Amino acid sequence: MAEKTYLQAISDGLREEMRRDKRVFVIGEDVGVYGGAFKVTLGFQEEFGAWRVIDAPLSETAIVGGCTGAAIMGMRPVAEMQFADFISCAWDQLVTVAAKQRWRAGTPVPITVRLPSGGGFSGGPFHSQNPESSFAHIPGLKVICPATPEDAKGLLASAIQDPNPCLYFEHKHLYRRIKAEVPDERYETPFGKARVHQEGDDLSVITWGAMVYTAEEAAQQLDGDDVSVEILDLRTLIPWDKQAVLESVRKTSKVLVLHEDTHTGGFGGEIAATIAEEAFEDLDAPVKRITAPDTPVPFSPGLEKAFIPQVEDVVAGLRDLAAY
Amino acid sequence: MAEKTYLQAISDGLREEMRRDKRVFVIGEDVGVYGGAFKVTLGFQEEFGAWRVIDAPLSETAIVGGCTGAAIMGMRPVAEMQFADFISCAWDQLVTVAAKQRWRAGTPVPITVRLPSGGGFSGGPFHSQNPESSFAHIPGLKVICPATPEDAKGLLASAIQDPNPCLYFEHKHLYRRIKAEVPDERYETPFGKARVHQEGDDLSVITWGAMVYTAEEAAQQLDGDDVSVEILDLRTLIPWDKQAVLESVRKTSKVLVLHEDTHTGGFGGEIAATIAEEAFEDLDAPVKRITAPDTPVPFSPGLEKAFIPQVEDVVAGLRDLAAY
Amino acid sequence: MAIREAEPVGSLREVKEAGLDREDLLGIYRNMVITRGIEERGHILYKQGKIPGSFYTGRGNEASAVGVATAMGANDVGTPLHRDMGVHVTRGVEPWRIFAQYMGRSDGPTHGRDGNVHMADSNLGLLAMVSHLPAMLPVAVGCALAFRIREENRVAVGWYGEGASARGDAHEAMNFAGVRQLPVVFICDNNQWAYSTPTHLEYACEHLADRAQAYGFDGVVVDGTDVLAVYREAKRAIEKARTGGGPTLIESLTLRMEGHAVHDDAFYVPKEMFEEWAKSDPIERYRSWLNAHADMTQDEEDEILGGVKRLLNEALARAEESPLPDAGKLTDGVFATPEDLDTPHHK
Amino acid sequence: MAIREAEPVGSLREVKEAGLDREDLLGIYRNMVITRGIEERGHILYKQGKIPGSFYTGRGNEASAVGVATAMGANDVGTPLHRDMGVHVTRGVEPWRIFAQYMGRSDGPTHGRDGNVHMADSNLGLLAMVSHLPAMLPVAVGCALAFRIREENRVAVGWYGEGASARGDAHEAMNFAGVRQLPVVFICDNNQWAYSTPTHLEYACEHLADRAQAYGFDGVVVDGTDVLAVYREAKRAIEKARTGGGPTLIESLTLRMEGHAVHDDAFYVPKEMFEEWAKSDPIERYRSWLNAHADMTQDEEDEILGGVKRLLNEALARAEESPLPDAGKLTDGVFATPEDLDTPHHK
Ligand SMILES: Cc1ncc(C[n+]2csc(CCOP(=O)(O)OP(=O)(O)O)c2C)c(N)n1
Ligand SMILES: Cc1ncc(C[n+]2csc(CCOP(=O)(O)OP(=O)(O)O)c2C)c(N)n1
Ligand SMILES: [Mg+2]
Ligand SMILES: [Mg+2]
Repeated sequence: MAEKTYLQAISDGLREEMRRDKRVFVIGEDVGVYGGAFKVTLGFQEEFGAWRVIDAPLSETAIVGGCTGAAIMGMRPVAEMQFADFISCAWDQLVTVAAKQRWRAGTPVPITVRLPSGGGFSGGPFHSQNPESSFAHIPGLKVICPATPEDAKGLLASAIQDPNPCLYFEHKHLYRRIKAEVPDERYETPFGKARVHQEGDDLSVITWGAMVYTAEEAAQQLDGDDVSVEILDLRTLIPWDKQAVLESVRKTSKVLVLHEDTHTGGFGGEIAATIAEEAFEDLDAPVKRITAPDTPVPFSPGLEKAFIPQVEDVVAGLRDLAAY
Repeated sequence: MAEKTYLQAISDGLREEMRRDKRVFVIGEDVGVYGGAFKVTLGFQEEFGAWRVIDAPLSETAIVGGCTGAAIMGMRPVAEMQFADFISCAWDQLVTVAAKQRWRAGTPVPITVRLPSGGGFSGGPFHSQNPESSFAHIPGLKVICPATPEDAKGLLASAIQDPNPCLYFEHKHLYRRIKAEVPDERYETPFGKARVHQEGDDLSVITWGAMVYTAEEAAQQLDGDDVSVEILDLRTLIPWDKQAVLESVRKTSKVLVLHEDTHTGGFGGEIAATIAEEAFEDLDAPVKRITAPDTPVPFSPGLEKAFIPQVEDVVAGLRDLAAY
Repeated sequence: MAIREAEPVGSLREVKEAGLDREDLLGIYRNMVITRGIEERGHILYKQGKIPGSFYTGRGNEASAVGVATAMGANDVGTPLHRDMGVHVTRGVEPWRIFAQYMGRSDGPTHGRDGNVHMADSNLGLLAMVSHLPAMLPVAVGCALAFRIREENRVAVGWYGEGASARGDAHEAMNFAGVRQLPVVFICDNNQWAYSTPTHLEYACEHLADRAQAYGFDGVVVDGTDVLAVYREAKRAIEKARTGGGPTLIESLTLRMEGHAVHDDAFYVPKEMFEEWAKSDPIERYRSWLNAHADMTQDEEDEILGGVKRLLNEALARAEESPLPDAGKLTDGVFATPEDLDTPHHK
Repeated sequence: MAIREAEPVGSLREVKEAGLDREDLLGIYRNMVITRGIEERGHILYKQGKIPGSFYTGRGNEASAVGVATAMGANDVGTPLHRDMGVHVTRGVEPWRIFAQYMGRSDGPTHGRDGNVHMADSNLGLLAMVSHLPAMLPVAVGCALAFRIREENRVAVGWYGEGASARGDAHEAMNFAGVRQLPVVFICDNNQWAYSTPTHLEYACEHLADRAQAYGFDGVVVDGTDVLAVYREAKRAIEKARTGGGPTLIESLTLRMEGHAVHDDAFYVPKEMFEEWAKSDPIERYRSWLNAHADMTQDEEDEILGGVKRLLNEALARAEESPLPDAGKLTDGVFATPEDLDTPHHK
């Protein structure tokens, strides 16, 4: 075990997959000599050559469509979007071709798309988005949102080996800020299994990605309140671990769904609706959602702070719930 | 007042807007000489000329992006997608440019995109989709889903005059099947006001588009059960009439959310979650959702029937609710 | 980087040079006849109400589709479209499965999940098209990328229509293929109409093959009603790609001889245009050529036509026996399992 | 439809023919100096920690941006990008508002909602860029479409980089513009790098201007460090478009003289390349020309430089006084109201 940043865990995990499986290749803008905008693939081209670490033209559709073709021919492509925001330029390839090909035509499309996502550094409306909810609505796509270095590595290995199109959202705000022990050996972290980030009895927070840490800080601030908060990190949205969520709700009877993406139509709605439908009788309070408001992501730091759910917002939400 | 099909109401409404407002023009594939795949613009090019009824190349991005530019220059473009499914090819223009331009840069983008959507005629995975939920999640876009000929005309007029990007989903299964009185004069049907399709006291169905009629038939089959069903037709998803929904729930205490789009991450989740959060104490039963399953839309009639919510599915759902 | 207008094929010798013996020539004829036969029968099925949804044919495009498919190697792959039934036929998809596909039965390649020519047998090296045009071009380029990475001598063939040439996917695919000189051949089926839209509203250069220059590879325009010329050009391009020569764009000129789909009477196509192109019906044209240059006898022809008739009769009967898909399995297979990877490509 | 490589501008006479008098010439110089000054000061602000997020400059592109903007008419519109600060300056955006934008203050054109050059003053005929490249090209074409429908004598100018040329949006925009011969001019700022990616990994034709042929209009390559040559070519193209002659694609060749953004030291750019291009620094080059051909005196030059210095000092001070945006208003204006349509265009 070694302590690694979230970023290093992704980078090491990817390198390991490339070493053990010749079918894996990386393609994206500036992933070669430059090592990618966030340096995840730094040194990869030297090790694996220019045909396994491919500098693509500025062509998200060609990148994702190209990965789809290569995957159908037996490769295990890993595409890097320079920022998750730019995946909008490959939306059609993902929802029309990759997502539906297995179901329609029996052809699996084992691709992984790495998506540096999330805000917190004044990236503005086009370098800060969390578009996971949009994809979670499309049958046939898997949606992965690791929060810890350990999961970042294990979920990436699973994504690459999974026979389906996997959207791997790596949160930029965690890249260098989050550091933790990561097993040295190779392992795969299974999809659809939530992680109990912190156990508790009185309130449940269901969340993923960077918000796991916001929830943790908020829970710490409630220490004096004599309420114990359970934090469930979903880890993957598709599939999502409904069982674990319902179990936590059954235990605490009060639940907060928290995400960094915008409110209306965000995946929090799906979770809250499912809880309301399937754990109705276990609830002692309305299912609360805390999310970003329905605006683009703002640039100016004060605005961005008002946009991204903050520790104090979560504290207030938890107190409301506790008092209900 | 004259009886018109849903299709005729759209066509007449559009022609009327073009007659009264020189800024309105139509652009799309085969909208000119051919009059559009569904003949909505039949005869328009003769009346308005080739520069107000523009046959576009097979270029959804150029169509939507072009409309955005023209709108910023003061026009009121109405784009036709040949099928709603193909809007995936203009996703980026809508979510990146049109949706965010007003908030970011103060520039309104008054465009209307007409989207023949929905299944029921073996159109298969690419000619039957209901992609409204995907857009409802993007701040800055309005989402319109008329169910009646009267609303089809009035909501189209509102969309064209609205200073925002409006996605106007016209359900193909209603085109010629639904006929009703439509006022002769021009009128605008406001956004964000649900329509009580049928009043009732015991159960609420919240729905839109073609499912309004499925709900109606289901309610009729419950006549012998001595339960009265209220059917709320949302008419627009963004903005959606939360007030009307909460009022109906307050009255009936039992609610079914019904849509033709797929389940996970569908807009029904947003509605159900909101009800669960804001009308928690008024509920006597879990908020039930009936939707398509999480698959692409199948081609073969028997499969399609299993995919699109049927009257008997809704009947069963309502009976479950009533019995809760 | 020259745009070439390909000569018609004149002689048997020329064809032999391009690698076809007499048996191949008769096989091509048979495949063209089967192709048209499937679509004609499909049309009847449609009128009988046995085909749900809409119905498309590729009448006029038989030479183009069969010609290209004949030039492909066994391990090459392709992404044919809605006018390219001849590709499926030539690669060996059994006609009864196509009828089953048309009728939404469980023995169609998509098992009733998709309709029309939205299908492919991946074991025969074909990838099922999506409606969104030309979204399969980047995918074809991706296949070529895999071949290039693995240094295999295989080629990918990607089809698109002249209408679909306007979309960004065509550009991104060709640009990337050109930059990396990938083993891919682009076939533009230019049938002069995109639904009701004529070419001058779709593009403003003379030939779409001209665009190859913009991407750094060769372009060629070929008469798409001349199956042997199509074959020859496709063969050249495919072998060039196979030997590291990079992509080629082949523009195959035809006329769509029917409406866009069965509901469309093509009123917008000038009558004279149909009359003119009817004179070079691909099957008739090739039949004459076979008579003149390959001494195809009446007996041989009868045998082919009779054989095709029997084949299609049997195919229809067998397809009608194919069960409707089980609605209980609707939600199966949205996601692939590791076992699904048990295909020739994923070994 | 010829691709032309534009000659450099030699003489004052030539420039007069292109419509510039001596005052204009000095104004161009001033605008170029302001442009660079804004970005240099921005860089300092960034190092001081006063600019959140990232920071981009267009060093090396001042001639290209100012040259094109100078050729535009008052009623023309444009969609400049992240290397085109000179366009904003030339169209008259006050520098203090740009500094306010950089610092996320409420007096920036986007009021702190967006950063960097993601801004525009629509009253000056500019449309705010989005990051997604080159998504503003179809929008520029749409502006031209509006002008064509209303039969106005206005022209739209759309910018993109040579890297962004690979994306489908560029293709769809140009194809549509060519088919309809719309009054739009495409400016390709070819600065030879897309972030770290060199041109041969972005496209495989010789000049991107060659692609104009594929779309049925003219292309021209111009030395983007020669402000007068850029001006002359832009003027020709804009007036051609204005008079119904259709689009032109101008490829303006420069070198991006700094990293992609402030965090990037451009280690991947060969040193010699920087050295070579430093010799034709657009501002230096133009200053020499003004000295040689327009007899710019030292006094005149000092006045310009001094004036710019004062302007920017004041601008900085004023920008720093601009308040931070009110977080309470974050959710305002996601949707436009009818009052928002009270703009010159929506009358
Ligand atoms: C992206 C997209 N937009 C619209 C359509 C609807 N559509 C189906 S075929 C067609 C015309 C295609 O023309 P072309 O590419 O020339 O092919 P052809 O049908 O003539 O063979 C259109 C517009 C589509 N399939 N895909
Ligand atoms: C669609 C899209 N993908 C990726 C990016 C990230 N990105 C920002 S600038 C850039 C390079 C652009 O190169 P070029 O078009 O040559 O413009 P330059 O920056 O050199 O002026 C990239 C890849 C983007 N802005 N848009
Ligand atoms: Mg065609
Ligand atoms: Mg560049």
